[in-house]
Amino acid sequence: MKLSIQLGNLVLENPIIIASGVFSPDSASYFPIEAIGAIITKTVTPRPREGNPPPRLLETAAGLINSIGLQNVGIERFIEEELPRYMELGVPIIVSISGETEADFPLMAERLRGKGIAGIELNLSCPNVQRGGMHFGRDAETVFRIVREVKDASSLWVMPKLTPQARDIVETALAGEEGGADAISLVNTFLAMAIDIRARSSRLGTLMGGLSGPAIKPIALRMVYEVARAVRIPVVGCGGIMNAEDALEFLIAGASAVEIGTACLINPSIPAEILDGIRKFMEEEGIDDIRELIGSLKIKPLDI
Amino acid sequence: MKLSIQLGNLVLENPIIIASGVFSPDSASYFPIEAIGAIITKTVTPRPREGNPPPRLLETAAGLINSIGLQNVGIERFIEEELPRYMELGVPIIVSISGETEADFPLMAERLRGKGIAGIELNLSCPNVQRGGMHFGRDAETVFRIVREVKDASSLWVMPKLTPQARDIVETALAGEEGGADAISLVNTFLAMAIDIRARSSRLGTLMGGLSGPAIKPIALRMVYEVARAVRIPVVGCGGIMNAEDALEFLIAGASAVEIGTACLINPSIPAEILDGIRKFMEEEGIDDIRELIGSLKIKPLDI
Amino acid sequence: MKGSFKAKVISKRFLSDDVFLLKLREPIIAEESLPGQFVNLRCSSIYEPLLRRPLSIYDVEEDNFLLLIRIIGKGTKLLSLVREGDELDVLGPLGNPFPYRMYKNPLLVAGGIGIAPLHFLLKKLSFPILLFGARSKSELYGLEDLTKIARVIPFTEDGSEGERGLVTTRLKEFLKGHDVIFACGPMGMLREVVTIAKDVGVPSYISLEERMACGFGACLGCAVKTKKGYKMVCKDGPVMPGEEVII
Amino acid sequence: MKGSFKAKVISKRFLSDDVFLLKLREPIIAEESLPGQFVNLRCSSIYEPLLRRPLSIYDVEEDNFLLLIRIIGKGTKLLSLVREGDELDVLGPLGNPFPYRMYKNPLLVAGGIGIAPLHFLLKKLSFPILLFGARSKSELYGLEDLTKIARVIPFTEDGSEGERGLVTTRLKEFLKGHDVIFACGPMGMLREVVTIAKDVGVPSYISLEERMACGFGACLGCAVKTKKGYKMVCKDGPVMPGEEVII
Ligand SMILES: Cc1cc2nc3c(=O)[nH]c(=O)nc-3n(C[C@H](O)[C@H](O)[C@H](O)COP(=O)(O)OP(=O)(O)OC[C@H]3O[C@@H](n4cnc5c(N)ncnc54)[C@H](O)[C@@H]3O)c2cc1C
Ligand SMILES: Cc1cc2nc3c(=O)[nH]c(=O)nc-3n(C[C@H](O)[C@H](O)[C@H](O)COP(=O)(O)OP(=O)(O)OC[C@H]3O[C@@H](n4cnc5c(N)ncnc54)[C@H](O)[C@@H]3O)c2cc1C
Ligand SMILES: Cc1cc2nc3c(=O)[nH]c(=O)nc-3n(C[C@H](O)[C@H](O)[C@H](O)COP(=O)(O)O)c2cc1C
Ligand SMILES: Cc1cc2nc3c(=O)[nH]c(=O)nc-3n(C[C@H](O)[C@H](O)[C@H](O)COP(=O)(O)O)c2cc1C
Ligand code: FES
Ligand code: FES
Repeated sequence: MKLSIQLGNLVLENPIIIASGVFSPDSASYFPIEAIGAIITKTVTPRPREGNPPPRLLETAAGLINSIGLQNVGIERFIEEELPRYMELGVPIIVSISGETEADFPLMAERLRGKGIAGIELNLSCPNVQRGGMHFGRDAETVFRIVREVKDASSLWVMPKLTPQARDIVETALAGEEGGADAISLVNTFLAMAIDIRARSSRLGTLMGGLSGPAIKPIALRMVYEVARAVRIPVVGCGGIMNAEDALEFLIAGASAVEIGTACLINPSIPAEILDGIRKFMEEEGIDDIRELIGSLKIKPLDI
Repeated sequence: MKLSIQLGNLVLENPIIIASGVFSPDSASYFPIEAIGAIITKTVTPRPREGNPPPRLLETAAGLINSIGLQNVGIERFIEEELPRYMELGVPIIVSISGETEADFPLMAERLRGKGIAGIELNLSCPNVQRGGMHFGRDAETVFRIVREVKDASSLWVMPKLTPQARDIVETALAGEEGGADAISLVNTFLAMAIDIRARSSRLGTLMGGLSGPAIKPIALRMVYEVARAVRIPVVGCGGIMNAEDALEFLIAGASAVEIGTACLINPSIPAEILDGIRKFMEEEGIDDIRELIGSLKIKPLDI
Repeated sequence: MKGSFKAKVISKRFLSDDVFLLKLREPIIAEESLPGQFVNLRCSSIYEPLLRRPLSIYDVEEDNFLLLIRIIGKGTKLLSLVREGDELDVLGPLGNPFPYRMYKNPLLVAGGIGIAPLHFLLKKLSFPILLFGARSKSELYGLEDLTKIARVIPFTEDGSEGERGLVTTRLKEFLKGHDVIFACGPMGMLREVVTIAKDVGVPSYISLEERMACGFGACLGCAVKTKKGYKMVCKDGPVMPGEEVII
Repeated sequence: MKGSFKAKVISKRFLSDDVFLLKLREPIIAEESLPGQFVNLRCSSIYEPLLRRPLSIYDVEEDNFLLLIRIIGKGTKLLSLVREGDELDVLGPLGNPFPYRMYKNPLLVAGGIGIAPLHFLLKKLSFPILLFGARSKSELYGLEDLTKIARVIPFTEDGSEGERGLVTTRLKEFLKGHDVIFACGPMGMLREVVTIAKDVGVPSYISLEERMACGFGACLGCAVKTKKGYKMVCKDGPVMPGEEVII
């Protein structure tokens, strides 16, 4: 049975990728490393960030709002202290990066050259300090520019991660492709709120946070379908994937691989369970190569 | 205790509005009519529509995807047969309308003049036949034009209902305000998908449907907050409101009233339960006028 | 206002691994229900599952009504875990009953769990005859009790009880002398029933299933195609004339 | 790989209307747990509640471990409904224990349900002394059993048992001769404990709570402010030096 997939020139043993923000080298012992196709690091920024004030988490109906605030040690310490520990795991490591300005992205990409990483994911769901805090991923043009500059600055494999707050998710994906992206991943969390009605204030330490988990799956799946249909580069689907069936839906919708976020927090052995489930499904359906599944959705005439 | 609220020159006895698509005069006996501030009709279109092929419903994690396809008898039969039955209920009736082209909207508004209705809600989450099926509500300019033409065509109270698929929900709301809207309502359902992994086809009769219910609440609440902060006209919040606490969150975020959709399907007596819950909360908090709650969210300095 | 009821669980009895009878106390539902109608039940107080679940009324006993439930997903699984004394939130009775008063000599046809509404119907008829089919004996739910109140002709696909074969194989024969068919069961069976009824020129009424949200005609979600356009299973059905439905 | 365990429910016993003791069988957790550590438990197999719930280890008995749980929301409510023989998905033991081996003469201070980790700690100490406060007698969970294994000085706000007043009112007095405080309870109490400990110049270790997702340091969600920046309650705590935490 062939589970290996290709994302441009990045070949993964299987399509299960750990999404950014739910894994750390310290917690590696909780994860079934051998069942993981690739790991995306927690997003790294140019300078260290202490993160947002608590509470940083809030459970909602079938969802989780987080407001971690990109807490991280900054790219320099990351490269020195954390990256080597990621690299020891023996799994392709994709480093998630984010900047405060557009110029930060290529600079960071340069710093990551020659480190043996599998590639870079661009986290575009963060505020652009130069543009009044608007998220980089809102505008297709900005995404185009960032991707192109990153590709120019390094020969690394690059995958922009789209935000569902994009003005137009398909346009944004196309812009990424045009900028030279090797693959596109989506979605990041949905901007969300929850209010303490007695205190009349946010139930998080910040006003807003990002919604993830099963609640968003049907929307994420639709966006992945739309983007996969529009671009020619591979798409990595993400958003609310909790089990093998969810993962298969994303593959059938057109994703070449999937990222698992929230589900890893609830059950870190889920990557192995999902992979097993996919194997079992392929067996039952007589499918030998997982690539047969990718984009296999049948469209009824009425839908076009 | 004052529960009455104002949406421009439309005064409602209380802020609980039945959202479009979850009520019919035939089913009125299931609803606590006396506890309802206003009822929005199922969306009416210029011509009759038979609706989408089944299955039209799919349950997701804390959500419901529907693909009803605007089944309705068309504006003429609506005015003759259905509207009188709505009017008998003794509750302000807001007629939801939608067209296939921009020009349909003012024409329909004209037909609704002098019928004693409280106003019109513009359902902009439907495909614009002239623009390749793109939803009217995607673009701020289109919304501006439709609202203005409707206002020009009739003196009726008009409230555009924003779609979360808008390129920019705040811009779109501002365009509606500029166009002369008396209030803004949001959100309609989120475009969503679900796939039958064995059949490799949509689990609905159509490719996509609209996601509603508790799953979307945190996103809807954020959008309502953003819009309420930006416009000066009243905002009506909608999306996943299941109980009094949810409704209060929307009011505190800045909504002057709330629309209840999915919750009515699960429990048609919910409008009364929500109203009771709001009353109890106000009592406990020593709030005499519900308007004190509207937009009472406290923002921490860090959030601005 | 027709609100929902809090019905108390009186008893729960398993008829097989995955099918059980639930007896609920609610005098008004017991009083008003007619054969073919259903209730719409919340399976939990949280949002998963979000929607109610439609279930046919299997029987009525004084102030109680009974449901025959097959566990197929998380909602019915949760229902299978209720305990005596628990309260369930029930909306109903909903939908239209079998028009049994309009006919003299109906033939009833049930497939598997489709026996639920027909069981209740049987009890209202004088000399009922029921063709009851299933994959095997264990899926002829409540067969023994049924034979006490009706003439039952069982069919099983594996031959473990009654005749081997589908319930529709000898339907034409059995139809002789009957002026209507009332049927409930899987789609394939219903299709066959309707075709045969049409052939013979006897009216048929079939009880349909479709995913539901409200159950009372508000959401237009439970559409089924008919010769007169889409109809709602919850309000125009679940019992519909076989000739009208396009299935 | 440190996967999660399926722990079998051995017994459930209510100590009050809303507090119960749950005994679960899982030899590895029972073997490895130290006082102050916690487990992260799934309350249902569906997505509501979505996240696990962190609960301190109250005790260990052979292959079993015990949790003292107060029902405050839907997760703990679901846990209160488990039955003997059910299996629960448990991740643990997690977090850092009280550094009780480093000190000779600790004073333990518990508030209400905060007794949970301290109960386990008591059993590891030779001559333990516990100040145990609550609103009233009924919230001094397991008081009787505690007196068998420790010198317990109870405090209640309403005077229904022991001294009337907060557990911290006479803390300074009681501190004499002790070289450390180990405390768990509501935030207000912990703040007071830390202040007094600083005044007297005795180190304190407090067990903190924060909303958690993973419980094993991956999500950076359970941050608490300390003099060294944000620390994670699940990984750097839940037991932390009182002097470091900014609360
Ligand atoms: C009018 C009416 C009367 C009914 N009477 C009975 C009855 O008396 N006894 C009984 O056991 N069942 C009856 N059903 C079917 C019952 O409603 C479903 O089995 C139940 O809703 C399944 O819920 P679940 O949460 O267990 O399964 P889910 O987790 O919702 O679904 C499990 C699988 O079954 C499919 N499914 C769910 N609901 C239906 C449905 N209504 N039709 C077809 N497929 C479905 C889903 O797509 C999914 O694949 C009736 C249905 C209707 C519409
Ligand atoms: C390390 C650690 C150890 C714990 N040990 C125990 C223990 O031994 N026994 C015990 O009964 N409880 C303990 N708790 C608290 C317990 O985790 C919560 O009570 C539980 O998660 C509540 O879940 P719920 O679904 O019942 O409530 P929810 O429905 O999630 O919440 C109900 C209300 O309580 C608030 N809340 C939820 N979780 C917390 C929390 N962790 N801190 C503060 N407020 C919260 C919510 O915001 C909400 O207002 C511990 C917590 C931590 C972090
Ligand atoms: C606690 C938490 C932290 C996250 N941190 C990051 C991050 O640092 N960078 C990023 O690109 N995405 C981050 N995400 C988003 C996830 O990678 C993922 O895109 C999102 O959660 C949707 O997928 P899911 O529903 O499977 O979680 C985070 C998500 C969670 C829940
Ligand atoms: C079954 C169903 C039918 C709907 N039909 C309409 C409609 O005709 N017109 C419209 O504007 N919105 C329609 N909606 C959207 C609701 O009015 C509401 O905006 C949306 O469901 C979000 O709110 P909720 O989460 O409270 O349901 C429909 C929703 C549902 C669930
Ligand atoms: S289920 Fe809503 S109309 Fe039938
Ligand atoms: S709960 Fe995830 S880091 Fe503590």
